[in-house]
Amino acid sequence: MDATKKEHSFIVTSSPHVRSGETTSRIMWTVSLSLLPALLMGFYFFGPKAILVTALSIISAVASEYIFEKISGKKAAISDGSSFLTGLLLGMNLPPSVPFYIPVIGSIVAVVITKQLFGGLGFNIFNPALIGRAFVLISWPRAMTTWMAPTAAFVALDAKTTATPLGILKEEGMGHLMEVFGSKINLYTELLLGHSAGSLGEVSAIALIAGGVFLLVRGYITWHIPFSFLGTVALLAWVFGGKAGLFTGDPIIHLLSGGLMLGAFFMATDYVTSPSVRKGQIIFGIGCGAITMLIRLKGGFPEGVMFAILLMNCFSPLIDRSVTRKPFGAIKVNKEQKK
Amino acid sequence: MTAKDMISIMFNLTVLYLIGGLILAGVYAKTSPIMYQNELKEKQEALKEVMPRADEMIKLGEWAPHHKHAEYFEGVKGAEKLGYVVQGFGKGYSSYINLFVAVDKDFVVRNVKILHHAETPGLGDEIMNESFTDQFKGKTLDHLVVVKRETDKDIQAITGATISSRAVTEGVREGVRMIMEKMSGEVKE
Amino acid sequence: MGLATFKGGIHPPDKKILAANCAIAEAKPPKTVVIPLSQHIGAPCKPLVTIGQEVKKGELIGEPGGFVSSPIHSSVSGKVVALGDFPSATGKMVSSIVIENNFRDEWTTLKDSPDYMGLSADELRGKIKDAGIVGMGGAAFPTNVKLSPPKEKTIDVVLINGAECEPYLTADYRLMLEKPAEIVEGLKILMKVLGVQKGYIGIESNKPDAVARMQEAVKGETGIEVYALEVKYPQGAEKMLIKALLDREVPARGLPMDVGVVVQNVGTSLAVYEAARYGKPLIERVVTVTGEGISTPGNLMVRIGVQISSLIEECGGFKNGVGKVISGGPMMGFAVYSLDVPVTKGTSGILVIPEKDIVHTGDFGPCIRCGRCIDVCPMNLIPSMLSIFSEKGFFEDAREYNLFDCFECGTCAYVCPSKRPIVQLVRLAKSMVKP
Amino acid sequence: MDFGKLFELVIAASVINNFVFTRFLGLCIFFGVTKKMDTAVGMSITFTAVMMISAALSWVVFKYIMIPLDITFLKIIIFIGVVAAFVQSADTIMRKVSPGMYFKLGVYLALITTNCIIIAVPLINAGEGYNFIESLAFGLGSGLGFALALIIMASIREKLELADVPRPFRGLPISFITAALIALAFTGFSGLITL
Amino acid sequence: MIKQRSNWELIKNGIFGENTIFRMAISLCPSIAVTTGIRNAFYMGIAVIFVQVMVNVSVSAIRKIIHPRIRIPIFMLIIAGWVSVIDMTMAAFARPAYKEIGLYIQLIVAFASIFARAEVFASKNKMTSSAMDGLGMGIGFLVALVLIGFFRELLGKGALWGMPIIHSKPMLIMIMPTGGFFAVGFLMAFFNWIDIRFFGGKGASGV
Ligand SMILES: Cc1cc2nc3c(=O)[nH]c(=O)nc-3n(C[C@H](O)[C@H](O)[C@H](O)COP(=O)(O)O)c2cc1C
Ligand SMILES: Cc1cc2nc3c(=O)[nH]c(=O)nc-3n(C[C@H](O)[C@H](O)[C@H](O)COP(=O)(O)O)c2cc1C
Ligand SMILES: Cc1cc2nc3c(=O)[nH]c(=O)nc-3n(C[C@H](O)[C@H](O)[C@H](O)COP(=O)(O)O)c2cc1C
Ligand SMILES: Cc1cc2nc3c(=O)[nH]c(=O)nc-3n(C[C@H](O)[C@H](O)[C@H](O)CO)c2cc1C
Ligand code: SF4
Ligand code: SF4
Ligand code: SF4
Ligand code: SF4
Ligand code: FES
Repeated sequence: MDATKKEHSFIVTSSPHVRSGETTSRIMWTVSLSLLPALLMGFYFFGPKAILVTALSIISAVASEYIFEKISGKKAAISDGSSFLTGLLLGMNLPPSVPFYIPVIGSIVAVVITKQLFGGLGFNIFNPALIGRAFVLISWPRAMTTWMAPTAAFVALDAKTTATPLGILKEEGMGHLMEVFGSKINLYTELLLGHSAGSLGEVSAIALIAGGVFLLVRGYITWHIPFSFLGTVALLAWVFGGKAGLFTGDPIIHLLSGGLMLGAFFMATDYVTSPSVRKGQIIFGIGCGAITMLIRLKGGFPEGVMFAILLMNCFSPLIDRSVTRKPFGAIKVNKEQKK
Repeated sequence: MTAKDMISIMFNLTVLYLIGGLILAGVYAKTSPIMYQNELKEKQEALKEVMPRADEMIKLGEWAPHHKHAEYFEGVKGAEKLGYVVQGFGKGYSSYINLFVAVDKDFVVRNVKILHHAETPGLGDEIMNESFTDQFKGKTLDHLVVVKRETDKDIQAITGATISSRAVTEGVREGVRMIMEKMSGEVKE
Repeated sequence: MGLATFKGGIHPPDKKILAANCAIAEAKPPKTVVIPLSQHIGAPCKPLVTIGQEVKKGELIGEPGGFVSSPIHSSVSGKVVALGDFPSATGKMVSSIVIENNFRDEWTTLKDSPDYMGLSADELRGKIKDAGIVGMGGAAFPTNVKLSPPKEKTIDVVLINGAECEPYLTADYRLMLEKPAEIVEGLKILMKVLGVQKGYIGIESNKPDAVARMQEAVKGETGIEVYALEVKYPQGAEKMLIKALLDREVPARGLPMDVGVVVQNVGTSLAVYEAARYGKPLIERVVTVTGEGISTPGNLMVRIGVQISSLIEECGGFKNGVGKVISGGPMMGFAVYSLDVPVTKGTSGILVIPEKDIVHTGDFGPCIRCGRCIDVCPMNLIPSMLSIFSEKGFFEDAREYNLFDCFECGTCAYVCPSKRPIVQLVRLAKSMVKP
Repeated sequence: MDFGKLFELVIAASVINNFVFTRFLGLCIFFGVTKKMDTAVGMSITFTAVMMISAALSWVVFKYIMIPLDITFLKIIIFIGVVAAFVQSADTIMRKVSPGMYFKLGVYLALITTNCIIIAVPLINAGEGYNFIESLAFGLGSGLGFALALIIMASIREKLELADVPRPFRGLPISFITAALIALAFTGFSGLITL
Repeated sequence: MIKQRSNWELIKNGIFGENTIFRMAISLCPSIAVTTGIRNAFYMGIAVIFVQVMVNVSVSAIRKIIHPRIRIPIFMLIIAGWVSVIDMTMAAFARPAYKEIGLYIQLIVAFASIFARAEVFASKNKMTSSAMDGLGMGIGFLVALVLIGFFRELLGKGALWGMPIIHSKPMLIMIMPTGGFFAVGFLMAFFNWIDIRFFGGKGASGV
C-alpha cells in the first residue's frame, strides 16, 4: 500500500469540509462594538470617572482570566473576547462614582468565581457580569446606591449626588419625579438621551436600543428574549404601575429607565446563561420581565433587572431540560406505535 | 416477642424516663426563673433608659400596631406624671422594628430606643446609632416625617437605608398619635 | 406562494459556477481500474473472476452477496491482474478487483429491448437488478430493493431528486441539461415498476435552465411534474425533499416508503433507463471534478474503478497548494488520504480545496450555546447537546436527545462559531451506543 | 386571618425566607440528594407532604397537650417524638398500602428525621404563635420552598456534570459556591414581604 | 470503628479524619447559620461538644441493658433530652448569644452526626472511649465553625469576637447567606487541595 507514500499528504478530517465565517471571538467583539454608543454617552455625561471605572473593570477582568488560565494550566483564551465583554458590561453596570476597588473585585468575582470555577466559557450557570455587580452591591450597598448627577461634558468633577429616576419613583412617587424633570415629555427625552442618574452604561436608552437593533439585524441575538422581556415589563407596568388603580401605570417610564434596555438586549441574551431553545427563551424573557416588575413595584430595591436575570439564570438549566423539541417526523412515529 | 422482652422494655423505658425526667425537671426548675428574670430585667432597663428620671413605670394598657402585641406605660416620679412610654412597631426593610418612644406630657418626643430589629448590618442597622435616634428628640407629631435631604425640622433618612429610617419614624409617629388620642381624652386640663 | 422547502437549513456559497458550464466529457480510457466489490449499502459481492482471466466491458465480475446487495460489472475490457484489499474513499480497505485495460472496448452482448415499456414490472425490476444499479445520490442503496417494497407499503409517488444541494457539484445539473428525455423515460420506468401514477422531479431554483429543460421534456407526459425548490442545503436530503414537495414527514428512523414515496437521484433514473432500454449495466457515471484547487474543473463521464489520480491529471492537476481532496460534496463527502481511491457508483464529485481555504477544526472551542445549530438542524434536533454529551462521554444522554435521528448532514457544524466537529462527535456517539 | 395574609405567608416561607438560601436549614439533604434530578424530585414530594402533616400534628400537640400541661419546655423532645413517630408510621403504612410508591419514595422518609427543617418548622410555628391554618400554610410554604431549591439545584448540578470544574472544587465545594450564587440571586426578593 | 484506638487517636479522628463538616459533610446548617461571628460559632460548638459527649456516654452506659427493639427511639429520646438541657442552660446563662442562635441550638436534636456517633460508636464501645470519640467529634465541629466564623466576621465586619480589627469598609456580603456558602465552599476546596497536593488523596470531600 504505497498510497501513504504519495508525494502529496492531504488533510483528512470529517465532514463538513466548509464552515461559515462566524467565530466566537467575532461574536464577542461585535457585541462589544454594539455597546460603544451607550458607553460613549455614559462617558459624555459622567466624565473621566466613568472612563476610569470602565477601564479598571475591563483590565482586571481580562487580567484575572489570563492569570487563572495560566495557573490552572488551561490554554489561555482571552483573545475570544468574552472576558473583555464581561468586564465591559460590568463597568457599564456600575455607578460612575464608585471607589476603585469595586470594579476590580467585581471583575475578579465575575471572571474567576462565576465563570472559571464553573468550567470556563460556555459552562457558567450565572451571568458573570451580573454576579460581579450583585456581589459588590451587597458588599458595599452604600457606595453602590449613591448616584452622581449627570454633568454634561468634562467640567464639574465635584459631582453632586442625586437619586435615580426609579429611586425617586419608588421613594417619593410620580409627583416628585415630575417636579424634578418638569414635564413628562421632558422626562422621556432625558431618559432616552441618558441625562439622568444611574449606572454609567445604562442611562442612554436610545443608544442601547440602537446597539440592540444592530445585534438583532445582524442575527447575533434573536427577538425572543428581549421582546418577551420588554413586553412583559410594559404590560405589568401599565396594569399595576399606577397609584390610581389598575391600568393607570406609565409603561414608558419603566421601559426607558433603569438597566432594562441594557439588561434586555445585552445581558439576558447571554447565550451561555439563557436557554438555547427558542421556546425556552420566551419563557425566560417573560420570567425576567415579571420578576423585574415585582421587585420594582413591591420589592426592597428600586431596580430589579439584575436580580431578575440572575434568578432566571437559576432556572435556565431547568427550562433547557424541560423544553425539548420533537424531531422531524416524531409524531408520525407515535401514531405508528399506537397502531 | 416474649414476656421477658416486654418486661425489659418496660424496665428500660421507666428507668430512662425517670432519670431523664429528673434531669430535665431539675434543669428547668433551675433555669426557668432566671430566664423569666432576664426578660423582665431587660424590659425594665429599656424603660429606664428612655425615661431615666422616672422612678416607676405604670403599665397603662396594650395596643396592636401591625397586629403585633405592644404595651404602653406612664412614667411617674413620686406624685409627678413625667409622661408616657409607648412600644411601637415599624415595617422595615427585612423585619419589623420594635421600639420604645418616650413623650412628655405635651407629647413632645423625648427619647427613642430600638428594642429589636433584623435590618441589614452596616446599613439598615444604623438606625441604632444615636446620630439617627437623637433626631427625634424634641420633635412633635407633625414633624415626624422622613425627608432625604439635609434638615433640622424633620427626620433625615440614612442614605441607603431610607426604608429602615421610614420604618422607625412611622413606628414612633403611630405610637405618639395613639397615646395622644388615648390621653387627650382624659388628660385634658 | 414561495418555493417549496422545509424548516431549517443553510445557504453556503454554492460554488457551482466553477464547473456548471462544462458539458459532460468522456474521460479518457484508464490504463487500469480498481473496482471495489462493495460500492453499495448492504452485503459485498462475491468475485466471479480469477487473476489472469480476460473480461469484456460490461461483463459480470461480482455477484450479489445477499438480498440488499447489487452485482458488479467490468467497466473496461481487459485482463484481471489483481484481487485484494485497496483503499476506498471512506478510508477503509475494501476487497477489489483490478483490471488492466486493453483499450479494445469490446462489450459483452447486451440484451436491448426497444419496447421496454411493454415489459412487465418484474422483468424491468430484473433488468435493473442485473444492471447493478444503486442510488447515485449518496448512500448508494441498491435500487431494485427500493423498487420492491413490502406488500403492506403502498407507494404512490416517485420523486426524482435533482436538488443537488451540495455546493460545487454539478453532475446532476449537467445530466438534466443534456439528457432530459432519458431521465424522464427512467422516471416512467420507475413509475411502471412501482405501479405508480405520479412522478415528480424536484430541482433547486438556482438551476433555472435545468428546470426549463425538464419541463420541456415532461410536456405531454401524464402524471409527471417538475418543481423548483428553494435553494437551501440539505434540500436534496430525501426527507426534506419529500417534506418540500409532498408535505409528508417521513417518520423518524423511517424510510420514504413509509409515506408512500420512493426517491431516486437523476443519475439513478438515467441509469435505470439505459438498463431497461439497452440492458446496459452501471459501469460509468458523471463525476464533477472541481474546487479552487483544480486547474480546469469539469464534469466527466467516468468508468467505475478509475482512480482519482488520473481524473485530477485529466483536469490539469492541482493548483495553489492542495489541502484536501474530497470524494463527494463539501458537506457530506469524505476527505481521502490517497489518490489511489477509485470512483464508485456513489461518487458524485471530486473536490479539491486549497490549503489556504481549509478551516482548521483541530482545536475547536467550547460550545457557547448560541443556538445557531438548533435553528438550522433540518431534523429539529439539539446538536449542541449531542456534541457536548458525546465530547464528555455521556453517550446514553446523547441518545435521549434523539442521536439516531441525525443523518449527519453537517448543517449544524457549518454554522457553529466555535467550529465544533459536531458530525464527528455524533458519529462517535452513534458508534458507542445501540439505537 | 384574611386570605391575602395566608398567601403572603406561603410566598414568604417558600421564596423570600427560603429555608435553604436564607435560613440555611436542611442543607445536608439539600446537598445530599441533588446529584440527580429524580432523587431531588422524589425528595421534594415526600418532603412537602411530611412537612405539612407534621406541622399540623405538632401544632395540635402543642396547643392541646403541652400548653395545658405547661410542659412547653419539653417541646424539643416532644416534637422530635411526634415527627419520628409520624414518619415511622408513614413508612409502615406506605409499605403496606402502596409498595410501588414506597419503593419510589420510602428511602427519603428514612433520611427525613435527620433533617433539621422537619423539626425547625414545629419549633418556629410554636415560637411565632401561629394558629392552625397559619401553621399549615407555613408548613406548605416551607415544603414548596425546599422543593424549589432541590429542583433548581439538581438541574444545575446535572449541567455541571459536563463542565470541567477545577479539581479541588469538584463535588461539594462547587455545589456550595453554586448555592452561594443562588442565594445571591435570591437576595433580590429581600424586602419584598416583611413578616 | 471496631478496632480499638487510643483516646488521642479518637480525638484526632474527630478533628481531622472524620471532621463532621469538611469531610463527612453532615450537620451543615449551623456551619452557615451560626458562623456570622466566632462568638456564636464558639457557643454553638460548645453546645455540640456537650451534647455529643453526654449522648455518647449515656448511650454507652446503657448499651448493655437496652433492648434492641427500642434502640432507635431511646437514642432519640436521649439526644433530645440533652439538647433540652443545654438549650435551657444557655437560654438562662448565655442570653445574648442565645437570642441569635437559639433555634439552631434546639436543632442539634436533628443533627445526623450526633445520632450517627451514638449508633455507630457509642453503642459498641465502653464509656471512656465513647466520651473521647464524642469529644473529638465535638471539637472537630467547633474548630470548623470557628474557622468559618473567623473568615466571615473578619471580612464581613472587620472584627473578631465583636472587637473591631480592620477599619476599612468591610464586605457586608460575607455575613450574608451568600458569604456563608462561599466561606464553606472555599474552605472545603482548600482542604481538598491540601489533600490532593500533599496526601495524594482524591479530594472530592463528602458527597
Ligand atoms: C444588600 C442590601 C441590603 C439593604 N438593606 C437595607 C436595609 O436594611 N434598610 C434599608 O432601608 N435599605 C436597605 N437597602 C437599600 C434599599 O434597597 C434601597 O435601595 C434604599 O433603601 C433606598 O434608599 P436611598 O434612596 O437612600 O438609597 C439595602 C440594599 C442592599 C443592596
Ligand atoms: C439500512 C437501509 C435500509 C434501507 N431500506 C430501504 C427499503 O427497504 N426501501 C426503500 O425504498 N429504501 C430503503 N433504503 C434507502 C433509503 O430510503 C435511502 O434512499 C438510501 O439510504 C439513500 O439515502 P440517502 O442517499 O439520503 O442517504 C434503505 C437505506 C438504508 C440505509
Ligand atoms: C444531507 C443530504 C443531502 C442530500 N442531497 C441530495 C441531493 O442534493 N441530490 C440527490 O440526488 N440526493 C441527495 N441526497 C440523497 C437523497 O437523500 C436520497 O438518498 C437519494 O436522492 C435517493 O436516490 P438514490 O437512491 O437514487 O440515490 C442527500 C442526502 C442527504 C443525507
Ligand atoms: C449576546 C451576548 C451577550 C452577552 N452578555 C453577557 C453578559 O451579560 N455578561 C457577561 O458576563 N458576559 C456576556 N457575554 C459574554 C459571554 O457570553 C459570557 O461571558 C459567558 O457567560 C462566559 O461564559 C455575552 C455574549 C453575547 C454573545
Ligand atoms: S450530497 Fe451530493 S448527492 Fe447528496 S444531496 Fe448533496 S449533492 Fe446531492
Ligand atoms: S449516518 Fe445515519 S442517516 Fe446517514 S446513512 Fe448512516 S444511519 Fe443513515
Ligand atoms: S448533522 Fe445531524 S444534528 Fe447536525 S444538522 Fe444535520 S441532522 Fe441536525
Ligand atoms: S452552534 Fe456551536 S456553539 Fe452554537 S450552540 Fe451549536 S454547538 Fe454550541
Ligand atoms: S444540619 Fe443537616 S439538615 Fe440541617
